[in-house]
Amino acid sequence: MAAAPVGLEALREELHLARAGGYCAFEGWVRETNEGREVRGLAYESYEPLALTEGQAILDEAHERFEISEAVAMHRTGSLKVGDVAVWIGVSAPHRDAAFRACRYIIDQIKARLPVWKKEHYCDGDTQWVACHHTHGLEENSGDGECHGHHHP
Amino acid sequence: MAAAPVGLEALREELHLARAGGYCAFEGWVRETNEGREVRGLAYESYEPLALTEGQAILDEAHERFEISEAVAMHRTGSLKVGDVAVWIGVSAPHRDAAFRACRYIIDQIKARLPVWKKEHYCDGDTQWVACHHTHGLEENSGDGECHGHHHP
Amino acid sequence: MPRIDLEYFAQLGEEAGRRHETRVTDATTAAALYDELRGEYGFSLASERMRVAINTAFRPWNETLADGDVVVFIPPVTGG
Amino acid sequence: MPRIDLEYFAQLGEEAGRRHETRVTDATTAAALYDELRGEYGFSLASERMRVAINTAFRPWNETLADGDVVVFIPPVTGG
Repeated sequence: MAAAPVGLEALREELHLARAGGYCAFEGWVRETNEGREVRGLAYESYEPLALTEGQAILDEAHERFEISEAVAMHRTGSLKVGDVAVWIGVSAPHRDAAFRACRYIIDQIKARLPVWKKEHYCDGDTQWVACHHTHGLEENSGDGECHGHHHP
Repeated sequence: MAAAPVGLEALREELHLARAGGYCAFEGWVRETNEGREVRGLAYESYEPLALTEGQAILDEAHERFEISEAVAMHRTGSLKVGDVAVWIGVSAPHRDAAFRACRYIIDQIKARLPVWKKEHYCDGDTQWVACHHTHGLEENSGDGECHGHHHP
Repeated sequence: MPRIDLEYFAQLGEEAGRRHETRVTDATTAAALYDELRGEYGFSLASERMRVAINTAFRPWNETLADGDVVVFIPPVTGG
Repeated sequence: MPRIDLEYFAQLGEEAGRRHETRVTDATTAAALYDELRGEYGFSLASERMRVAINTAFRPWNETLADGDVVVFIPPVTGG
């Protein structure tokens, strides 16, 4: 959990091991629109002690399930603008299949389970907390989830 | 096709569009061992004009098959040492599912179709051209392929 | 009656008008405590759409509360 | 008889002892040309394990050769 931008190159270097032949990274970027509304920026709030233990549990699960060398994840909190990196995941592995699958597993689980909440700020001055429909933490979500704003003017 | 190391940050920036909410990257790194033999480094040879057209065809296919914003791929030629980046692929998309699937598609197709050949240099002074068993270009290979060295002392 | 530390996140924080409080309650479970708070603050979220954390770990809603517990209701998460 | 430009890659280059050559041949297809070269250089790879490119595009093995064609036999690729 990071309250300010993180040097991604340093995170990648933690994964750069001589036994690793494949590396898969995922970044979530703040988009300029969501559900047709122009986004100016957003703010993430997190319950940090639980986010840290839950994040570590997700990484541990990735190590158990896939033949990977190393995995690192970072999630921003605080105010972000369009184009900023909201979440970063990197996985290295001897072979690429495990790197891809573990990286996908980690971002899917972060989206489903990590106690982090997004408030969108729109260009018209409105704001709202975004809420996702999936029942969190229970399924292996292979899609993007269905997200809707619950409007609080 | 690049005969020398490429700045990966500049490649990533080409993908960093305001309409993109997800970014998936894959890197292939030179590993310290292959099939139990200690690797000192390797050299890639390519048939460059065909590699460029085939690489562009693969990127075009990714755009047709997946809802992506942008895709970039780089493959090294020449001499590489352990830890060097041999291949780099980056894909940005509005949503993460397309970014992951397109990135995987591109690396799988590169491995199956791009006219590039790897010669491994071992710590014992031996070298060999690596040969893969898959029938190239014909199937959508979802695994890593089975690679074996054809020994030429 | 147990004394409970509460932290509120996302829409719960806005609806409660505060980020944390310490409260003496006769609710004996997390579920009963949420019902009590929902009556007071008019929370829009039903407990069925949330999870609850006690002392920084996810716990069942019927968990018995003890004096000094830190209770956090977890609205549907939207990270990533 | 057509005059063909040839480039050799990977193990073909090592087995032929050269990277390129121009050759006048009475082979009329890519397949026949590979058979001719295999007889001369002892290439270890069967054509069934390869593809062939003519003028920088993948083409069928039974493609008829024309004067000035650039022919490249493509061993199993191992990029990535």
